[in-house]
Parts: sequence; C-alpha cells; structure tokens
Amino acid sequence: ADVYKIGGIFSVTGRASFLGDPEKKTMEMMVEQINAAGGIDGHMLEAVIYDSEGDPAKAVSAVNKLIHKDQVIAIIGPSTTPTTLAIVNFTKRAKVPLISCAAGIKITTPVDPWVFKTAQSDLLAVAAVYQQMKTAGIKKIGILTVSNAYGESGKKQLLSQAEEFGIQVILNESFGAKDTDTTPQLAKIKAAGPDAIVCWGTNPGPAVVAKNAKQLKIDIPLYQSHGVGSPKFIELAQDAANGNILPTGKILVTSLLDDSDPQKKVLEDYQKAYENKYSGNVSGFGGYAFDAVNLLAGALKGSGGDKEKIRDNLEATKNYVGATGEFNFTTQDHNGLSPAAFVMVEIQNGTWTLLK
Amino acid sequence: MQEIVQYLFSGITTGAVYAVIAVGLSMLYSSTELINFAHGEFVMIGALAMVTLWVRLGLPLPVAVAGAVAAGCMLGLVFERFAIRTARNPEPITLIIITVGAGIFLKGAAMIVWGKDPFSMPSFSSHESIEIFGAALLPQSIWIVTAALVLAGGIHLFLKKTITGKAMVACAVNKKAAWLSGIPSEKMGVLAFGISAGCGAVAGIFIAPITMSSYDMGTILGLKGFCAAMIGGLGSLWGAFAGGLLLGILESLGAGLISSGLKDAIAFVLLLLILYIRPGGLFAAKEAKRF
Amino acid sequence: MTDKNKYLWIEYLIFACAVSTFGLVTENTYYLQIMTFIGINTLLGLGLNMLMGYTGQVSLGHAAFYGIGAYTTAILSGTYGLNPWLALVCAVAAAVLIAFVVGLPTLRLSGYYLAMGTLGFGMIINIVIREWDNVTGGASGFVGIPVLEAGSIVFMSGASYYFLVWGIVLAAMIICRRLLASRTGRALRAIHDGENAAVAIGINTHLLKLEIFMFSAALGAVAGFLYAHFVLFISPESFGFMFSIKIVTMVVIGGMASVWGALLGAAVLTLLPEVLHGFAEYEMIIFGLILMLVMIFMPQGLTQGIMDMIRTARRAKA
Amino acid sequence: MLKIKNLRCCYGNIAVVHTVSLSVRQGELISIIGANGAGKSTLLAAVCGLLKNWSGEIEFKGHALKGMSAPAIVRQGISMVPEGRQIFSPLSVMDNLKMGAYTRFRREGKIRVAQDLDRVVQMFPILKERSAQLAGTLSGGEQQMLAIGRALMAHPTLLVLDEPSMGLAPKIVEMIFSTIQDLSQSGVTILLVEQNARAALKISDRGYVLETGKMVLQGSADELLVDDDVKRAYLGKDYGDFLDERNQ
Amino acid sequence: MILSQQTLGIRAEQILEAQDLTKMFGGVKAQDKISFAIEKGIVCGLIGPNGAGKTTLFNMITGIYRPDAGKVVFNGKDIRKMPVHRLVKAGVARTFQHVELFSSMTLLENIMVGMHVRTKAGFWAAVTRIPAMKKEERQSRRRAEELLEFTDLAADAHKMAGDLPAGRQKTAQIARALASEPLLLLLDEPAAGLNPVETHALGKLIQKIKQSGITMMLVEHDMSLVMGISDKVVVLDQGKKLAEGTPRQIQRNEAVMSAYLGNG
Ligand SMILES: Nc1ncnc2c1ncn2[C@@H]1O[C@H](COP(=O)(O)OP(=O)(O)OP(=O)(O)O)[C@@H](O)[C@H]1O
Ligand SMILES: Nc1ncnc2c1ncn2[C@@H]1O[C@H](COP(=O)(O)OP(=O)(O)OP(=O)(O)O)[C@@H](O)[C@H]1O
Ligand SMILES: [Mg+2]
Ligand SMILES: [Mg+2]
Repeated sequence: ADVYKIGGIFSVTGRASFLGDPEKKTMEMMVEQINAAGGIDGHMLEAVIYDSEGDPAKAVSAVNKLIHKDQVIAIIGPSTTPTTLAIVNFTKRAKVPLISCAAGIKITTPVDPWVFKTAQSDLLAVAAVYQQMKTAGIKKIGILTVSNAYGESGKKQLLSQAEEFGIQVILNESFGAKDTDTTPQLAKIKAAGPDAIVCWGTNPGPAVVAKNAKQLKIDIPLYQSHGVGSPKFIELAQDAANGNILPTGKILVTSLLDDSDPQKKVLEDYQKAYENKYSGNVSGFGGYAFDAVNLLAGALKGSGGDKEKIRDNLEATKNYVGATGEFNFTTQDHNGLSPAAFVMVEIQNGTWTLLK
Repeated sequence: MQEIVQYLFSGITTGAVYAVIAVGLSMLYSSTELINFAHGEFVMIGALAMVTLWVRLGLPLPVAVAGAVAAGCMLGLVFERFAIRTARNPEPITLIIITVGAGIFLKGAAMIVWGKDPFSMPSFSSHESIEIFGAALLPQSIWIVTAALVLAGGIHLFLKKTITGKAMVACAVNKKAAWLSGIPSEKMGVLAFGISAGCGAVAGIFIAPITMSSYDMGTILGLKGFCAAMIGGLGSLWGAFAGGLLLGILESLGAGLISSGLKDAIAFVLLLLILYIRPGGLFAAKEAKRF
Repeated sequence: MTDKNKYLWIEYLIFACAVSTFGLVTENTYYLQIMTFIGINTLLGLGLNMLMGYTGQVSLGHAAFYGIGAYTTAILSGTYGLNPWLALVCAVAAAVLIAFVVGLPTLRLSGYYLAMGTLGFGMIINIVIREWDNVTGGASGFVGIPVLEAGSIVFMSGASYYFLVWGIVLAAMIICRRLLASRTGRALRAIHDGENAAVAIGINTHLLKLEIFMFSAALGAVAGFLYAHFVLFISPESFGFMFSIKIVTMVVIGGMASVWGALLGAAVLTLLPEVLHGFAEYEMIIFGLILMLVMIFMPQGLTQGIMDMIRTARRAKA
Repeated sequence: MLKIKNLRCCYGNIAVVHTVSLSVRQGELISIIGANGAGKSTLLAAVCGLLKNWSGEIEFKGHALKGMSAPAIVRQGISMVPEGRQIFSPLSVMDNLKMGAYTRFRREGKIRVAQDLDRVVQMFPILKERSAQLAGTLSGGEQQMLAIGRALMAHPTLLVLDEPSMGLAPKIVEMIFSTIQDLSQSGVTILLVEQNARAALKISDRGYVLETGKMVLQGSADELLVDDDVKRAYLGKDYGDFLDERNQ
Repeated sequence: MILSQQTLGIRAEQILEAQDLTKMFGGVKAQDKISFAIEKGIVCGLIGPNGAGKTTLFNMITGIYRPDAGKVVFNGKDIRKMPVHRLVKAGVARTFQHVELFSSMTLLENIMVGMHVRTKAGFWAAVTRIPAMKKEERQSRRRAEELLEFTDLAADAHKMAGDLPAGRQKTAQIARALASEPLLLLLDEPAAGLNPVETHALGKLIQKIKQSGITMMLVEHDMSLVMGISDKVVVLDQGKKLAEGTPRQIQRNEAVMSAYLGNG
C-alpha cells in the first residue's frame, strides 16, 4: 500500500521554538513508532515537516507547499495562534484537515469543520487559575501579560472571566517578550495593592517577572500561566520561582498523579520514549503534537486516505485519553477538552507540588 | 514618589545596558564610519560564553569574564578579516547588509551551539537588592552602570587623546589620505572591530545576570543600542552613554506612568522629537564639510 | 538613459510574455503562490528602491507602509464591509498621508539618522497596530478579510491572483521607469550623488524627497493590500522591523538603482527560505552566509554581479 | 632613486598611462607637466600605491614597489601631497599634521615630531592660528597648505607633489615654490606635477612632458623652457592678453 | 546662443548689492561689514589671500550661509531669507571651488539636472508622458547638447562626470551652472588646476558668457586671468574689503600688492 503523507508546521526556530521544537521531535518520534508497529491499515506514514519560525508569512508558504507540492492528506500544527490563523484559510479551501497545536481560542470558535486543535484553550487555563484563587479567597488581582498573541489572548480571558469568579482586576499591564526588566510594571501593580498578581507569558519573560517581583519584595502570591510549564522556568527563575502557582497539563507532574488517573500511563510511556530518543526533558508542549498525531492516526484508520473521511473520523473521536487530557470532539467542539485537563501546581524548593 | 524612584532605577539599569551596547556601536562608527547590525549578536555571544565559562565550567569570575571578552574580540577579528575586508570596493549600505548577514549567521551558529532554550546566571555580587527611598536597586545595576561609564570614558580618551585612536578616526574619514600618511588602515580596521566586538561582549557579560540569555537575545538589544547611539549623536561616546540612559529612562517612565503596552512607542516618539530638534543627536559632531 | 528608453517597451513585452507563459503553463498552485509572493515583494522593493537606490535615503521602516496598506483594507473591507477596491484607494491615501506627515520632519535627517528616524516610525506603527486591538485584532491578528472580486472573477489563490499581482507589478515598473527617465528622476539621482550640490543648483530637495517617500509609501500600501486579500489574515509580526530589514536586503541584494534589481532581490529573498527548508537547523547559518557572500563578492548586487560574470565569461571564451 | 619602466595604468579596462618610463636620481627635483587628463595624477597614484591596477616596473631605492600597500610605501620614505582636498575633515588642523608623522612617533619619539611640527607651522603661520579648527572648515587654500604641511611631517626622502600651488594666492605660491627649492637643496628628492609649468620648470633640474598617457618629451628644465612645442602647449601666452582683446 | 532668456528682463541697474555683510565662525570673523555693488553685465573679479573670505561671500550670496548682519539685494530684491532653490530660479548660479558634480551621472545628465529650475514636468507628467513633457524633455536635451558644444565638452557628453579629469570637471561645472539660465554667475576659482593654455581658453569662455549678458563674479588666484578679464576688481583681506576698482587701479594699489601679490 502507498504511504500516507501527513504534514507538520511548527515554530522550530524563532521566538516560539520552545513550542515548536518538542512538537516537531514528538511528531517525528510518533511517526517512527507507528511505522515500526506496521503503520495504519498497512500504510506507512510519512511526515513532511516545515519550520514556520513563528512567522505567519512563512507558515502560509509552508502550508501551500504541503498542500500543493507534497499533497499531504492532513496537517498538524502550527504551534502559535497567529500562524494557525494565517493558514486556516488555505487548509479550509483545500479541504485538508488541520489539527493545530496552538492555544488561541479563536482557532476553534467559531467551529470550522476542517479545523481541530489539541492544546488546551486559555479559556480553561484561566478558569483553573480563577477557581484556585476563589478557594484561596483572593478578590483583587493585578495582571501582567506579555505583549504578543499569547499574552493578549490570556488577557482577554482574564478580564472576561473575572466577574464570574467574583474577582476584580484592578490593574492590567504588559511587558515585551524580550524585555530585560519589568520592575516599572511590578512597582505600579504593587502600589495598587492587589491580593495577587497573575503573569501571563512564555519563557523567558515570566522568569524575569518572578525575579523582579522578588527583588521588589512583593510578598503576595504570583500566578503564572501554563505557558511556563516546563522545568526550564524553575531553572531560569531560580529561587524566585518558589511560591509561584500555575495551571499545567498533567505531564509536568506525572509522578505525583494518582495511579487511578487514566492519563498517568499514557504520560509515562510518552515521557520514557521521548527521553530515550532525545536528550532533554519532555515538556507539556510536545504533548500537543503527541495527541495530534494519535488523534490523526485514529482518524486515519479505515479512511483509505480520503480527507473527508479523516475529518469525519476526527470529529467522531470520543474518550481518547492523551497527554493533554481526555478528548471528546463534537460538531460544536473541536478542542474537546474539559477543565480536568488542568491541574494547579505550586513550585516549592525548586520542584512542582500538586495543589488541591 | 517611591514608584517614581523605582521607575528611575529601573530605567537607569536598562538604560545602562543600552548604553554599553551603544558605546560599542559608536566606537566602531568613529573608527570605520560603519554601523554594525550584528553588534547585538556579539552581546549575545558575550552572555552565552559567560554561561559556558562561568556557570557550566565553573571558572573563577575574572577568568570567565576575560575568556568571554576574548571570545567576543576574536569573533570580531575574524568577522573583520573575512567579511569586511574581503568586500570589494564596499559602499556603506553594502557593508551594512554584510553585517546583517553576519548577525543572522551568528544567531544561527549560537542556536546550534547553545540550543534554543534561554539560560540564567547568578549576579556577580551579593543577591540582596539595596533599598533607597523605599525603591529597590540591584547590585548588578551598579555593575552595569560602572561598566558603561568606564567603557565610554576609556574609549573616549583613547580616540581623542592617543595617536592610535586618532589614526583610527583618520582611517574612517579618508582612507586614501590615511594611506598616504602611512597609517595601516587594515590594522586599524582590525583593531576597531576587535575593540567594538569586545565592548559588545562586555555588555553581554554584565547584563546576563539580570536578564535571560539566549541565542536570539541580541537582535532587539542591538536595535535599542543603535537607537541610543543615534540619539546621543554618532561618534560621540558620551552621547552613546547619555542616549542609552535616556532611552532606558523614557521606556521605564513610559511604562510606569502612561502605559506599559505603549512604552516602546512612547520612547520612540520622544526620541524622534529629539532628533527633529537636534538632527545630529544630543552630542552632535560639528559639521566639518563646506563648499 | 534616454536613448535606451525608446526600446524599453520591448523589454516590458518580453517580461510580460514570460510572466504570462509561466502563469498559463504552471498548474501547481504552490509555484503560482510563491510567484505571487515574489510579485508582492517586488512592489515593496520597487518602492524602497526609488527612495534608497536612486535617491540615497535609507529607510528602515518601510514595512510600516506595507502594514498600513494591509490593515486599512482589512479594517475597511473586513469590519466595515467597504468594497475592497475602494478600500485600496483609501489604503493608498492613508499611506501617502502618513508618509507626508512623517516625512515632513523625518526627511530633514540624513544618513544613519534618517535610518533611525524611519526605524522608530516603523516601530511606532507596529506597536500601534498591536495595541489597538479592538480595531486591528491586536497581536493575535485580524481575521475576516474578504476575498477580492472583480465582476465575475474571484481572486482566490492560484492563477487569477497571480495575474492580478504581476499585472500591477508591471504597471509599477513602467511607472518607476518613466519617473526615473524624467526631470524628477534626474533630480533624485542628483540628490543621491550630492545633496548639498543638489540644493545649490536649485533643487528643492526636501520637497522632492518627500514626494518620493510618499510614492514609495503608496507602492508599499498596494503591496500590503495585495498581501491582505491573498492570505486573508494579517498580524503585526508580518510588518515589523525584521521585515523592513528584509525589504532593504532585497533591494541591496538585487542591486540598488535598478528596477530589475528589485525584482531579482525579491525573488531571491522569497525563494531562498523555500530552498533552505531542507537544511532545518542550519537554515539560518546558510542564509546569513549567502547574504554575506553575495555582498562581499557582488557589492553592486546580483543584477550587476551576474552581468559582470557573463561579461568575464564571454571574454574568457573570446 | 626612483625608476619607472614601461608603466601602464588602467581604470577598469581603459589604459590611461601607456609605457611610461622615467627616473629620478637622488636629490633631484623633477617636474612632470602635461595637459588636463594626461595621466599625471594617475602616474603618481601608481607610485604611491593608491592605484593597484598597473603593470611595468616601479623601483624605489632598488626595491620593487609592485604589490606593496600604500602605507608600506610611505614607510619606505615616499610621501605625497595628493590632488584635491585629501585631508581629515573632522580632525583638527593640529591632529592632521600629527597624522602626517604617524609612522615616526614610534620610531623617533615625540620630541623629534614636535620639532618638525614647529618647523611646519612656522612655514604656514595660518595653520598655527587655526590649529584647533576642524580641517574640513578651512578655506580651500588653507587646506592645500595643510596637505603640504602634513606631507612634510613624514620627513620623506622622496616627496611627491600633485599640483601643490592649486588654489593658493600668488604670494603663497611663491613661498611654496621657494620652499620646494629649499627642500630640494637640503637633499630631499622631489617629484613635482604642476600646471604652472613655467614656475615649476624654473626651479627644476629636469622635466618630463606627458601627453594623453605617453611621455612625449624629456630634458633638462632649461631646454624645456625654451622648447617651442612646450611653450605653445603649456606655457601659454603672457599676462594682459585679455586686456588687449577687450580694448580692441 | 542665448544663454539666459532672463537677461533681457533685468530691472535694476546694479544687479547685486551687498551691504555691511558680516559672518562669524566661532571666534573668526570671516566677513566684516563687506559692502559693494555690481553693475549688470560686467565681470567682477574677487581676489584676496587664502582665507580672506571669498568663498564665504559666495556662500552668502547663494543662500547657503545666512549672514549674521547686513543684507544682499539681488536684482532689486532682498534675498536674505530666500531658500536656495528660489534664489537659483531668480537667477543666481555658481560653481564650486572643489568640484561638486554628480559623479555617477553622465555629463549630459549633469547639465540637464542643471535645468531643473527652468523646467516644469512633475510626477504625473512623467508617469503619463504627456506630449508637453516629452517636448520639454527634448528641448532640455537639445539645450544641454548646445551648452556642451558651447563649453567645448561635447566629446565627453556620455562619460560619467566623476571619471573626467579635474580640469574638464571645472568647465563642466560652468556648463551646469549656465543650464539654470542665470543672471548672475559666481565662479569660484575656475582656473585652479588648469595650465596656462587651458586657462586662456577658459578666459575666452568667460568672455563669451559675458557677451550674452550674464553678469559674473570671479574668484581666482591667477592674476593674468583676473586682471585680463575683469571690468572691476574687489579685494578682500581677512574678512574686510581692502580695495575696489578697475584692474589697473588695483594693480597699482600698494596695500593689495603687499597683502596679496607679493613682490613677483
Ligand atoms: N576613477 C577613474 N575612472 C576612470 N577613468 C579615470 C578615473 N580617474 C581618472 N580617469 C581618467 O584618466 C585620465 C587621466 O587622469 P588624471 O587624473 O591622471 O589626469 P591629470 O593629468 O592628473 O589631469 P589634471 O591636470 O586634470 O589633474 C583621464 O582621461 C581621466 O578621465
Ligand atoms: N564653516 C566654517 N567654520 C569655521 N571656519 C570657517 C568656516 N567656513 C570658513 N571658515 C573660515 O573663514 C575663513 C574664510 O574662508 P573662505 O573659504 O571664505 O576663504 P577664501 O577666501 O575662499 O580662501 P581660499 O582662497 O583659500 O579659498 C577661513 O579662514 C576659514 O577657515
Ligand atoms: Mg591631476
Ligand atoms: Mg575659497
């Protein structure tokens, strides 16, 4: 039987390489595993992966290459929201199923028949944070978001969901992704006197925030986003990381999970495989690609390579337990995750501890 | 009030970072009339070399610093020898694109050597921040401001007072006449690039503890350094210093007092206004051309 | 220069034929789309080349006009439902107006200070686009740009868009050439050679620089318009400082002060990343290296460099 | 001391100097005259290493100069006053002069240089007056004096002058010529290119005439001064010529 | 040929009048209350030692420097505040002591640029190539060729201006200045770098220009040229006017002789 060509677009280099790099590696690893196990319905998989460098224009040229030159039957990625939004018009037009690994909620609302995603929406992440705050009795917060798509989307969710949880955002500030110092913003927030600070960004910015907060002797809780959910954050922020609270996929705390947790086994396997193949720690971001490949593999079964069928199969996926959470796609929900996909963790003595 | 002091401290710290970078750029301009768009990459190399030498290999601080500076200088020399000097009858814009290419090259090389993840580094001296008027000042900030001052002052004296320094300037303004005076312009070029790259590395070394270092940190820093050098007035080392501080303080005050999202825009609007009023920068060189 | 102008139309004809043949023969949408991007970039290069190559005024903020063009049409046609072609007129007008307001003080600067001024302007525009999120969609980008239509033709990706873009490129080239062969063009080149002397012989250099700045802004806006309606999604990153640098690089690599140079530069800088995809991690290194090597060995740009090479080869044969 | 054989100089592919031969002996003062564009400046540029694209032989004190860089040639003892304003505009007048002695600071020390500096500013007092002014803002003639002063600071054994009197007031021209003569008498070998052919030949030992890149005539200065061709082509008619025409 | 259409319309008897012009550079008084007047149609020599302020005076008349005090009246108008391009249009043209040609343009193009103020075609005319623009273009070209013929440079018309030998460049500057159809032409050391024979030809050229009615000011150190060709000579020394008069008067003036000419 001929091979199934599947495409991948990730930010392997550039600003979002912390996302794209593990995603690419994971996809390559998974394809290898599937092929080693005999492929799908006897068809081998072939992965064609391009680097978007986090640049929408590059993503567009990559997607065109995948669709028209490589003629793939499905595409996984890209890693970031703008690059995803930039290419959806092309995948829709060509009727190629797309499973994005980006978090932005705009990707799957409104739902488009051809577009799916595996990363948890920031909607859920914010809900998890606010839920935790509610239990901790926090009422007034200051927020500090990175000025890119990730931070902006987080800010929108933070602002729009606050009321629901009885939380008041008294100040919202932002910082540049490459800023070396965020003390002015923190000093301003400190002066406003909130109960907690929420920082929404991806490494290394939040580590700078954590350090600066420590220097300014800010002693209220500092919440981070799932964007820093990797050991790198602790390494960067050093002792300033202690006490930071964040929502994260379960992958970071696999060993702390209850044995009854259905994800535990999946995560352990993935982790082991990844760490055997590549040096370096597994991160939650690779998990997005892990799930995307598995979901796609599931959908490919019995499709005979027909794109329409693959799409239908994807949409019909139920109870798939992956690295990110349990997926249940419906025609109304192409992300398919529930709030249970997140756990809240606190960093103590340089390691993660589960918060209940 | 306390916040304002805090904004100022923060501004001075970032500003001093920009200043050190601007000094390197300005120095190179004085002695070659060239702006090196890869300068930020030398800053990055300095910082990452420091990560390797000090954090990874655990060399003593002075040795690590010397090593990182040497690495920067060496790269500068190699760059001059193989890219700048081999260029045939170069126009300024051609050389600029060469430096842009070199920047991309260095960035790519650093990505392969050090990987894509950022690194952090401990401060040079005690960890605790010093409190003044209720605002926190990092010891590392004092290190950076000192480095900026020493570099600006030292290079200023070198260019204005020593024969070699003046000869470097002479080469930059009129290569033909420099040849005829027996000034070996090639050696001068090497020297200029070496020193300037070294300055870049120094900047990287000193800022590594307060920020995170990664292969892609250089571009934005180089850009800010360029702006600082322009605001100060090209070729003036004190101008570069002042321009850097000004840029840092404007950004920080803009973030604190107006809007952190617009802070860069605010800083740039003010800088443009300054340029409109003083088209040659704050410390503009005297016009030396006439009919 | 003027002598040659008589036969220019032959050049255009050959060019137009080549472009149409490619468009008609190629069936793979991928190649057509790459060519479309090359066309869009050529427009940017042409505009900047007028300013930089011919007049000698370096701008590091040209992507701003590209962005202004793209966002104006996106907002007007996407949010307010204006006919895209009317939006094009507005986009060009907006870019020209902004160029006028910004150019008035900025073009009094010279050399690196001008570079810094334009760079700052580009940054400001980019930040404004990013922060004005309820209008522009902010950092996550603008979704919902309508597809271009003219009568019964729908300009979706593929051949139709290809012809639209290259038609405009050809028109722009003719306009640039005509401008250059005129009194204005001569004055521009005079400014390039010696601004002081140009002033002294009676050229109102500031006004002329302003005019050409506005002209190149207009071309940039057209390119932005074409980009927006092609990709149907725009985000601030595509119009940032790095892209400004890329446009400058296109112009210099192709060859300054040459209309064909803009085309060649755009082609090389658009194609190179496509070709280098295979090198994965090493892509950046190789890209940087190529940039340096071209500039080191062909400082006049590829157009001149290749012509020199051909000449040397011919002589070697003879 | 300086020997040039079959020199051919090109810009791009166009040769502007063809098979020129010339020799200068120790202590001589030699003039080269020729019309505009004859290739005089090109010839000098080749000697001083500014022009790379030449073939033939140039020998100085027995060493071939082929392939040597301009600074290396200066270190051999050749110093040049170039055509046009080749000064360091943004440096002060004083620094310009010091740059002239760049190679000597290390070899001979500051004191020797300072002595020469005194000598040069005595020769051109205006330079002392303007010592702190930026050289680029000097008047045309002042710049010319500066260029000569700077060349002298190098203490050359062969001094090459390309139109040193250009743009100078008659009084200064006179002074320049007598300085050149003095220098020559003190043992410096001099190669002089001048439009003011009469004045140049008057102080020279020998002269060469260059025409469209070829050496067409050579001889002792006295011979050339009375040569009819030279007279017609380079010495011109005399003073008051226009006056007569106007009065007609 | 008619070099300047405008010469017919000169209103004032004295085309240029300088009153108490003063200019300082730092501590140096480059111009100290200079006053003089030039009648239309004459050639006025301007001489003086190096650094006397001759070029500075030119720079003030052509609007490149603004005087610190005093005023300049050109053809009946006070021109102190006029921008340079308006001044050129009004009829002041100059050459430079150090050649300032546009070196990457051909000689012909240089001359055509010189006509900038006398031509009109703008952006739209160029793009649409309306007949009026084409006609203007043809005329400029023809005139430029004529001017090159007139200045004996026709052979070099298509060479890059920067590649010409120094002497030709000097003449080319004059041709370019003439292209703007001036009433007053300021020549800054046009003979520097020319040999006596060439200088003589230059003198002829200046006379031809004069015959067409253009007034000239001439800075020159070549005394045979200045004295031979000028109707009037002004002498500057250290920023002050030292003397003014006919060439004969100046030649007999002791002060001038000692300050400038030396004993030769
Ligand atoms: N850079 C150049 N490129 C091409 N040709 C040149 C260049 N420089 C000079 N030439 C040509 O070389 C020839 C000789 O020029 P050169 O300057 O040596 O003459 P010259 O005798 O010094 O004249 P002048 O008396 O004007 O100084 C001229 O025909 C000139 O056009
Ligand atoms: N921009 C300036 N800054 C400082 N000093 C200046 C400036 N321009 C001119 N000067 C000084 O003013 C004086 C007059 O200069 P100017 O050029 O007018 O002299 P000139 O009469 O043309 O001399 P030359 O015959 O040598 O060309 C000179 O001493 C010069 O150094
Ligand atoms: Mg010469
Ligand atoms: Mg003068």
